[in-house]
Amino acid sequence: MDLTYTPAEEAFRAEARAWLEANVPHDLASGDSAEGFAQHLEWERALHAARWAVVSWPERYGGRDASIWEWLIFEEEYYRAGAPMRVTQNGIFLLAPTIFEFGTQEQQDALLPRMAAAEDLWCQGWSEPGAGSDLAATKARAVRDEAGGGWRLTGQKTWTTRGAFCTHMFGLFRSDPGSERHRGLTYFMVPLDAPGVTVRGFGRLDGDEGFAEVFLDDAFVPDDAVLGGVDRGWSVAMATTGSERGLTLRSPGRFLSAAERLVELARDRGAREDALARDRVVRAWIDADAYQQFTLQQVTEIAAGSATGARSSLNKLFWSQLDVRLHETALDLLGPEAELDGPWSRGFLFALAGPIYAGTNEIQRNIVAERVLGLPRK
Amino acid sequence: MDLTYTPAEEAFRAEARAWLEANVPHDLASGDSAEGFAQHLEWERALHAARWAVVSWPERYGGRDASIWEWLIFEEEYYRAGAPMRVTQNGIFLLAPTIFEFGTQEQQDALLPRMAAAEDLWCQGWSEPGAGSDLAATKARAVRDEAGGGWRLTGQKTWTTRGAFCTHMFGLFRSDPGSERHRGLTYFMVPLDAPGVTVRGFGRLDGDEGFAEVFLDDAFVPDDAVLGGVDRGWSVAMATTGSERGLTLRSPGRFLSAAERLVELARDRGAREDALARDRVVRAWIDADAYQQFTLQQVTEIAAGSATGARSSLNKLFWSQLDVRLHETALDLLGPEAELDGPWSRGFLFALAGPIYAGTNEIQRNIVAERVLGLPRK
Amino acid sequence: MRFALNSDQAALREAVRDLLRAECPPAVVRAGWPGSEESDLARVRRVWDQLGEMGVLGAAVPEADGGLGLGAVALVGLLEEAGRAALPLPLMETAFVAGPLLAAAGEAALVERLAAGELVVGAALDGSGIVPFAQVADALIAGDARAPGGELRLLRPPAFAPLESIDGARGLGRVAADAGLVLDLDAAALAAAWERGALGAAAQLLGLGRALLALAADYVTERRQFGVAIGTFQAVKHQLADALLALEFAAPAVLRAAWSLDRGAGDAGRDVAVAKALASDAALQVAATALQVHGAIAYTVEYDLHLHAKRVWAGARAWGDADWQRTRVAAALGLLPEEALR
Amino acid sequence: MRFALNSDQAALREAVRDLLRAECPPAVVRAGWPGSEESDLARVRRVWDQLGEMGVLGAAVPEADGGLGLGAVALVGLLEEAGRAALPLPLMETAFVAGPLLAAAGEAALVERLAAGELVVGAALDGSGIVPFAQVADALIAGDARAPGGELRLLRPPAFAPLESIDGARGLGRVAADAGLVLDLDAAALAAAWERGALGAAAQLLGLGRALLALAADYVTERRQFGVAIGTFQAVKHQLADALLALEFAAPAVLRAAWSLDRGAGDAGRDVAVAKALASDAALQVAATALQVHGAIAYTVEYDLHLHAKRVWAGARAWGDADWQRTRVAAALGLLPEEALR
Repeated sequence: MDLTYTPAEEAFRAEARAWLEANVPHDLASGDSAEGFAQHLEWERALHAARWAVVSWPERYGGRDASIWEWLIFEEEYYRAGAPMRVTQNGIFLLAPTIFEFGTQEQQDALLPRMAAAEDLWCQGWSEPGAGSDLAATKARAVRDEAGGGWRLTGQKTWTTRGAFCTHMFGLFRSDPGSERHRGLTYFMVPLDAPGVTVRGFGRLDGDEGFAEVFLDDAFVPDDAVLGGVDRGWSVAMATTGSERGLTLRSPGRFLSAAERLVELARDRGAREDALARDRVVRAWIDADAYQQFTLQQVTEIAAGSATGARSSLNKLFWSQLDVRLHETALDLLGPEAELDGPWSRGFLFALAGPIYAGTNEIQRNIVAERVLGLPRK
Repeated sequence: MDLTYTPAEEAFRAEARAWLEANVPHDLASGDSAEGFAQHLEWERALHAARWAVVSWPERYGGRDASIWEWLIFEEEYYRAGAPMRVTQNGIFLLAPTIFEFGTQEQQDALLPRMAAAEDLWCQGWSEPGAGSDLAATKARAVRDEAGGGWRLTGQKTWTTRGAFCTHMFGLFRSDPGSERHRGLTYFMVPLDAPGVTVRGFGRLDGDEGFAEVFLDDAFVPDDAVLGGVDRGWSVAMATTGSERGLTLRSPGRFLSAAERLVELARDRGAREDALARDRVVRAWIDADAYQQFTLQQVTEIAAGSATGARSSLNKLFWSQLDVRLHETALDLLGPEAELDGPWSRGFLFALAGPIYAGTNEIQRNIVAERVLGLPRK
Repeated sequence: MRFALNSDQAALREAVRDLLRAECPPAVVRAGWPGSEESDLARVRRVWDQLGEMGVLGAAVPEADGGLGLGAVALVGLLEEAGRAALPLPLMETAFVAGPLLAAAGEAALVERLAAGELVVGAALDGSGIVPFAQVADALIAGDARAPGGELRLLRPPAFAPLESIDGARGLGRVAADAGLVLDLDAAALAAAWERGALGAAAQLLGLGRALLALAADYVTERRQFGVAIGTFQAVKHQLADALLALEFAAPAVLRAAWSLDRGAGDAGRDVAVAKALASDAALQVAATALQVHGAIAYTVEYDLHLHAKRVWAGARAWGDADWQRTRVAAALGLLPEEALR
Repeated sequence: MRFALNSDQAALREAVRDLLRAECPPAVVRAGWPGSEESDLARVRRVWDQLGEMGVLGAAVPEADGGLGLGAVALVGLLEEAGRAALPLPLMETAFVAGPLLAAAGEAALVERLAAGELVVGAALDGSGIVPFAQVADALIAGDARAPGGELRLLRPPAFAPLESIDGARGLGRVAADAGLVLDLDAAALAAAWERGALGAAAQLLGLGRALLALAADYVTERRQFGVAIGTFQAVKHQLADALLALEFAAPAVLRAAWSLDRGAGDAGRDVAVAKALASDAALQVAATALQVHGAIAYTVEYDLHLHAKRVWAGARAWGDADWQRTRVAAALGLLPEEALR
């Protein structure tokens, strides 16, 4: 047990903190609106230029070869500095780990540097109108185009966050027409400007055009758009969703900084005199702290070579519920001002999506019960 | 909308209150222990002698022909006076309404006066080792004895509250050997001193011998032990469980008086200075009050001829959860004294059974979802 | 003892329900968002006119002042219906708070116009100066009805700074503390106005909750995943059963509080507090559940759920949130010195 | 950064776990209820002797005073195992509180006997005078470690009035405020003893919770209703998943608090409060869930579940309940004046 960082890690923290303090932009428009997305892209490119965009990646792809501990430190500092959400997150935190695990050397060399530089902007293409929680019900299909040396994609994807602003999408397609459920699916990476692809943005609860539907009509992609092998998409996709549920998308830094802001709000709003509100503030702070400790333990296991597996569902349940409670508490403190458009009310609306995306919390509880506790499936 | 009682009802209340104040015994041992049961029987006989045992029954059976409103008033006064739990409750509140609905005139005349007088003491025989929540899995069987003019009962019943102290049991037996699930069951009323019947008491969480297993080995009962018709036991049983879940077993008076005692405890224990404990006390009091209002509305509907039906599951969910929270809050107030054997710790243990018996709360939620909200079963 | 509306009250409620079902579908709720693409305030105002023709707007005004003189018991049913429809106008504030208040203040001309449907009144009596529906109202009442020696002011024409809300239909405006003219009201009238607002808010929350629960129950019956309707999953069933439980036990408390108010019972304030606390918690729970069982579709503005959910998030915190109301109950139970309240 | 026990610590914990699994099955827990039919205190004491032989009893005593000088990080794992086994003796109070306390008070002879397994010590430092395990202990420490200027007293032989508890194994006794001899301790030693007790209680609650969850998971896998194992029902699955979630997020907080205590970190008190608050809530939740998914069988004394559940209900409220601990955290976050605490 040693909960201290090494001098080298502390130096890394100091460097990150100094750079962030000097460079973090404030008051950007929402990254899920057209105007804000452009502002966020500028920030992403500034991060990349200073090699802070993908710290844990190899240097040749734009990273710093940072250890997983350094990555955690960077995330802490990033949110502590009040830096903007990462509009590149679905690429760098979800697709990239999957490319590192399943991609060919050529795919890695071609895709990762452009992703790091925010030249290619990736969105997810998991859900379909009839396949939300039930990802294995995927109907969008891929038909082999021998002559063209690739595949023809047809179908509809939906709930694609920032799809209207991105350049590429990754997702599952049914490549074996006779297959059912988890079998016969292939994981494709699709340029959204390919002929036959149409993107329609639509509005989220917070008013931003943050969602998109993506229609594919016989859209051609070459063979190297396949990640991890034809008809083997399910296990590749599971690696991506594991990242989404687990650590990489939701490091503790984000919740620690939100909890600190909540404590500040409580001090400002006289919660010293309101024991009920104060108790909820403390609960939220404790939960953010507990998420940090859980993560440090988990990263110790990962660093020792253990796979997180189904336990990433515990992360997802915990952070999604924590995020909702934390923002609800802020709204309670704000009283009649709670309904004003502002960072806390927007944060609340954003948090509400947490128990739904990346596999609903109902699905996560099934996974925990069956695969961690070993309860019978049928 | 008129939430006042008539002068006649108020007079009834005054009479009940006066009698109870003069006669309620205190400091009885637990009614679920052998010693306490005898003390409680004395009380039941005193109630009967003064015609307070079964106020809503016809006078010829020992009651007062009281209206449902007067019954509610009596219950309020009963608990307000701190009177003992009713060891006769499974007879007078569960079996009796079923006898009134399904029994023959002969059965009513024979059984009800003895029940009212606490001469016959009834326990339930629903659960079996393999049939708890799943009552339709009943295996205990009834075989026709043509020669004897009755039936031979064989099987095992369990979780029979106060079974070791009672004289009679009611429950379901499979009378059609080829039947499955809800069909082919018959509702029998069984004297526990019949040859072939063995009763074994065993201990509950609170240390009392409050449970019993009842073993039946070819025990003979005559034809008039059948309530509501051969092979028609399921619908008869549903009437009894409706009473168990709904109003008759748990009138608001019990929770109102417990909530008032909780408020007193909170005042004594300085909850004025502890906003968190105070808030939980207030929540419990509010819930008891809400249960009272819900009941008044429900009784208005019943008085107007509406059947409560599946909505009795709402009662059961609400009072069982309220009872647990109310007692938990009392233990919080008691601090280090919470674990001492006393009325609050015993009440807590008793309350814990609420979400389990009379159909687990999981079953009740299924019923509410399917039969009140109309969600699909499959 | 009879815990139910009488037949006149039930018939009036039914009529309002029918009117709103026909005239205030989700498209009209969307039309009530000032400044949105779908905004059509004239269309919304036609619903108001019809409510005026039914006599609903002056319903709580005493007969001597030209109203119907109906009590809170009759009104809460109507307000629940307004909540169910997510009516994007301040029916509660106008009919249940402003009507009796202006009558008490001797503003006979205004009362007449209000009852005729010519005066949409926004009101915020919590001292925040943030008034819902300011952007669509013809007059505003603002001030602090809870503060000792508090006063209320009438702004006409309303002067306010518009505020962006997460719920566009709330049309918020901020008013200055010294704007408008002080209404001539005694402390009892102020207190009564606050109780009516809190109770009316509770009634609206019930209606909002019932609409959300009905939407959710329909959706999970239709939506299929894993080869079955998702309403067959126990996790979905139990969440919706718990949501119904919360609503069904809040509803009688609202009706009882209305009866207490009408009787001028000593416990009326406590009963209103119980009602608002239960209704706030129930509506928040139903909104969270409805959103969760819908999944992603509920998270879009194209789907109707948010029209009600956003109203719940605002309404649960308005007119005293559940914490505040429970503190009032604590005071009534002798668990708090009265002075500790404001 | 390394958030894990080292191999020595892990091995010691494993050894204690193996010992208790073999020597402290439910029958031995029942044997620890003084005065019950199954009571056999000599049998329980043999487990204590074996813990003494392993060096566990003097583990937290400084090496200079004849102990192993192990820190809290090593100890909390052992105490979690004692909780898992529901060991019906005050291992936490003796090894983690009394050992270091008596050493600090200069009671060398007692420390030696404690480490050798000859001195079972019950302790209650909350000022209530209600001491668990008084009925089986050889010495008691009682007093108020939280009050400013508080003091602790040693009772030997213990003098107490026995009290009936809902959990017979707790063997409660009430001691008089002026009984025994005052221990020679400074304020820092008192405070440290309280922190160790709170942390030790948290660790035991984790172990109790893990045992209850394991029992529940096994039961629902075996028990069949409606033709299937009840563990296939989503309502059962989700309750157990939530119970695990609570435990899994409390456990790292306990280990971190131990590390903070060992380092003498300024935040140690806050970290202990976080740990005890989370562990108390988690254990209560798991106990309620385990009872519920079992149904009626859990409600009998013949089944083993209550042996752990009753310990949880007592332990969650001992050494500062979750409310009290969160108030300490509030103070540390500047949300409360320090003076408001006791």
